[in-house]
Amino acid sequence: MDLIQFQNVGKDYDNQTALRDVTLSVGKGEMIFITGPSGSGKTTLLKLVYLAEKPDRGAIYVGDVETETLRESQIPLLRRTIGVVFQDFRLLDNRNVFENIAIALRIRGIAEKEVKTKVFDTLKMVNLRHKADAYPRTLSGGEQQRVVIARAIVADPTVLLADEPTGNLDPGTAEGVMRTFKEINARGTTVLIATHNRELYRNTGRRVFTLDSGSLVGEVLG
Amino acid sequence: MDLIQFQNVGKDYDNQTALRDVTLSVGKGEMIFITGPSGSGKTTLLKLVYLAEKPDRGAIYVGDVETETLRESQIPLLRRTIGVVFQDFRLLDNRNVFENIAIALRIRGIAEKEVKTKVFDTLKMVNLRHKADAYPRTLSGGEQQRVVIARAIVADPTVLLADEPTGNLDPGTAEGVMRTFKEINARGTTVLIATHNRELYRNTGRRVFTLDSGSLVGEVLG
Amino acid sequence: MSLPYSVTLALQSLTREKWINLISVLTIASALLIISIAAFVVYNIDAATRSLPERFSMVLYLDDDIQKDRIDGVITALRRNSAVRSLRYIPKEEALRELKSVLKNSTYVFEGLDENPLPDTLELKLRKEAIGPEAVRRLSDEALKIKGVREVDYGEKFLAALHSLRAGTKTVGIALIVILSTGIIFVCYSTVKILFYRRKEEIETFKLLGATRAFIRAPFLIEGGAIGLAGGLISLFGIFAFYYAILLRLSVTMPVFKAVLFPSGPFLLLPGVGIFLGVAGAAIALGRLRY
Amino acid sequence: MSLPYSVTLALQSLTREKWINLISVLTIASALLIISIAAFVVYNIDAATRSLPERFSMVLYLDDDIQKDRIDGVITALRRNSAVRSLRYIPKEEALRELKSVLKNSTYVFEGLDENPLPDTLELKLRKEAIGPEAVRRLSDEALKIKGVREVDYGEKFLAALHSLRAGTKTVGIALIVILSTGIIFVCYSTVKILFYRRKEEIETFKLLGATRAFIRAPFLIEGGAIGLAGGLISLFGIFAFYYAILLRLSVTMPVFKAVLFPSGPFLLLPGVGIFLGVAGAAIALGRLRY
Ligand SMILES: Nc1ncnc2c1ncn2[C@@H]1O[C@H](COP(=O)(O)OP(=O)(O)OP(=O)(O)O)[C@@H](O)[C@H]1O
Ligand SMILES: Nc1ncnc2c1ncn2[C@@H]1O[C@H](COP(=O)(O)OP(=O)(O)OP(=O)(O)O)[C@@H](O)[C@H]1O
Ligand SMILES: [Mg+2]
Ligand SMILES: [Mg+2]
Repeated sequence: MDLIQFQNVGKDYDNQTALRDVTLSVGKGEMIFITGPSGSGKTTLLKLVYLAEKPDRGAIYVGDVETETLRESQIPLLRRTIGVVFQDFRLLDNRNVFENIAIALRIRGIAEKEVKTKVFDTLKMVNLRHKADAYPRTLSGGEQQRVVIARAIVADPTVLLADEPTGNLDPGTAEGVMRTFKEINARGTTVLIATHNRELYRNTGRRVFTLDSGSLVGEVLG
Repeated sequence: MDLIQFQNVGKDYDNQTALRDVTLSVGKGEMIFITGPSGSGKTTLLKLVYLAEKPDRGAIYVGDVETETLRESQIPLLRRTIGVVFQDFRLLDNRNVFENIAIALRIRGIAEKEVKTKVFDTLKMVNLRHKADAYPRTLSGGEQQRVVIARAIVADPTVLLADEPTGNLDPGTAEGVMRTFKEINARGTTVLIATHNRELYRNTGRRVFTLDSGSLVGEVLG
Repeated sequence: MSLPYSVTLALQSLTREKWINLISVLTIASALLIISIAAFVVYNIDAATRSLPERFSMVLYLDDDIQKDRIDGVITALRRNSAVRSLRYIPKEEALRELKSVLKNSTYVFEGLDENPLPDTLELKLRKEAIGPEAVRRLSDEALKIKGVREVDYGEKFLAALHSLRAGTKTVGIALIVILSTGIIFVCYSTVKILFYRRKEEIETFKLLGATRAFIRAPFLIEGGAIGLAGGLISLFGIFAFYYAILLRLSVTMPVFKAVLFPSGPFLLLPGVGIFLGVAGAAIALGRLRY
Repeated sequence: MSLPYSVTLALQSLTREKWINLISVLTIASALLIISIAAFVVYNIDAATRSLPERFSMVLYLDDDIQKDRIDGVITALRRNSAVRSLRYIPKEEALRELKSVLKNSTYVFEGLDENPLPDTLELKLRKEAIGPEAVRRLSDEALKIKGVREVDYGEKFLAALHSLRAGTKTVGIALIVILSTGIIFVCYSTVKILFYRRKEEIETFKLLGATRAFIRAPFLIEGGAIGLAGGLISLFGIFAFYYAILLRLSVTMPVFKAVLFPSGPFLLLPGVGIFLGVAGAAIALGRLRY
């Protein structure tokens, strides 16, 4: 069964068409990559999945629901099944690393004790256990990016959307992150990764979609 | 003659040593790369050059002056000779792309007419002429990064510091940016690039410094 | 949404942004203090002028040759009138004594007199409700119709002036309080608005992470309430300080201030008003959260 | 730094952040309006009570059998006293006429009189500076020492009460204005501070790009001045509206308000005060720019 389906989806911004007639579907438990030049619509595509934007044309299904038919009060519930690595990080400057990650669990109403263990476990996975008390502004670019990754995966989401998750990471660290994603995927999470980094999908055997100026121009196996 | 010199430079943050005993020098007109894992001190090293941070140990020379001896009122003058591609972009959200780039010229007191031509020429170099009126928030990650690059080079700086300048760029666009940097370098600008992207320095024949945990652990030719 | 956690969030935010929260607290405190003092001043001007008409009296001169039982008749007739609060009969002998005491520096005026030239008089005090230029004139007309009453005397002009002064003070006072309150509520609102404006990003991120409206709102409302409460308490302290430190001290050297009334009851509501302002301000500033 | 460009920057910022600038403008406007109205009210209370002592007069009763030249002597002696502003001689015939008109409802008091029992009197008006309980008593004592003056009469108690009322009103009025101003300046300051707090990032970026202090400061100061000017103009409009729309309209039905003084001069300074507040607020909010 397909978890995410795009049917002839189009999306316009004020004076710009960001997506044109995109049809694709991602199966439950699959891991796919989206690539394409700067400004081709990768981020927009992911935003449509977590409902940060609405499509202008076509239909999008996440799970069984058509996102357009969703009532406002149900949007938070849908979003709680999704973990997002935002391209622009969206870290809360006034909270330390621990709190930035914990917030994802607290929003889901998880008990305080569990919060602690989960957050520290995830911090260990991204090698940032020693930065738990640091504030985002005092972190290096790559450290910030790993905090965002930790926040996205800490709540064991059904879907993981990672937007350029290794843009600020050295090849070694990037490899570690990809290993983590694969583990998560192996445990059943559907993973969508938007990236320009060919190393990430080279020899993975996963489907790689290529966007160009908003159109889906190719689907190959990495 | 060396334009930038680090002599046994050390830098501590509150509870973290970011640089340890770094000694290096970059000649006038040279182009060098700084690499190393996430959190190894690349950004800190660049910050010391444009005086966003002060060294705790050792001495730094930019041009003929020791940065520590500079009076506060001279700092702006030094900074105007430097163009910086900030890792965290530092775009002004309430100004459009044109203004974000023009500000670098206006700070230097350049006449309005010249501002226009220079900004548009630079926008063309990074392929963003059509986004002149857009606001940073409405740009894709790679587009934002190119605006930052344009702002750094628009005023023909003596020194160009680029911190992870291609983290959000696809390989093709990244190659274009590197070509631009090389052209600028060929015209006499000293260029320092901090990056984890091996493609950037592979086969360039330029010096590549490697940092690890704040120490300079290697100097090779790319 | 766990309630305790929203309290934690509110507390975190309160302690994290000390400076900006202090500004809000002090803004609300000064706002409430200013309104309180304005209300206090208007209340006192009103109270001070309210007691003036109580001293107002109407004097009825009776016929020269009036009989004892006729006098009783007049008194009974007047007592029946609902506007009359109290009534004093002043025989002419007493009236003369009073006049002499009033003109005490000129008692020689009366030196040549061998007979009392004054008439018997009745002094009426009126009910507060009845003291208006119209009502008083009506009463005067009625009194003149009673047999035995020769003349009625009351300070028409004084009464009219006093009346319009009181009405005017009240009008201007209320206008002032309304202007003050509008200005101040606006300032409160804008402070809170700016406070939340800064957190637009944070709210947006919360939403994208899957937070419900209640989860986002609760800490803000708690925070607003806490800020309002603190502001209210400070203004309460301020108004008491104003009374005890300034007015009471003044009244030692300037006895006029002994007459100042300090209705502490309403002021005790200030913390409550503060909480209301804070919570309402936060709710309005947050606005309708859209997904 | 090119001045025109800093103006451009200021204008951009003013138009770009309309909402938040509007808040600042209106905050400063309400602040100035509140202070103006408070000052206006205190000024009027002061003015209204100031004229009371001017009506105050002291009455000197002269000896019964006094001679014309003796009277002139008394007058000359009094004129020499610096506290005396004006002086009126009232022959006993006129005094009787006056007394009769005062007691107009009781003229029969005088029916039996065949000789005028009143003495000649002198009525003194005093200089404003001299009207204090102490000064008046001193003058009274001096007057009594002059040959031909039998008695001096003045409202001792009234004068003392009036004096302490005036002093008290002034003290409370000034205390109120000080409290108001402190509160309001604080609110202004915090509004501006929050306004710039939001731009910390922008200032930081400007610095990193090589901007001088003057380049960064100029637009902020211009912007602060423009906001302050707008606030001052609105408050000026507001105070005139308050006077013409409320007070003048009230005075049609309530003549007391005809007596209200509206000193438009000082209020015309409001725009200037606004500019000062705005620029000073911006300068303080920016603080010392460190590199
Ligand atoms: N302002 C600061 N306060 C405290 N620690 C800081 C601060 N800035 C940087 N650090 C720490 O100093 C170390 C070096 O940071 P730096 O930003 O120089 O790394 P980097 O090499 O640029 O890493 P990246 O490739 O991830 O950008 C990191 O561990 C970081 O957490
Ligand atoms: N909010 C917006 N308003 C207007 N235009 C937008 C907005 N967001 C994105 N765009 C435009 O839509 C196009 C696609 O943007 P998108 O962010 O999806 O690109 P992308 O593939 O993620 O690029 P990158 O690799 O640079 O991140 C871009 O040209 C961008 O300028
Ligand atoms: Mg993108
Ligand atoms: Mg870095």
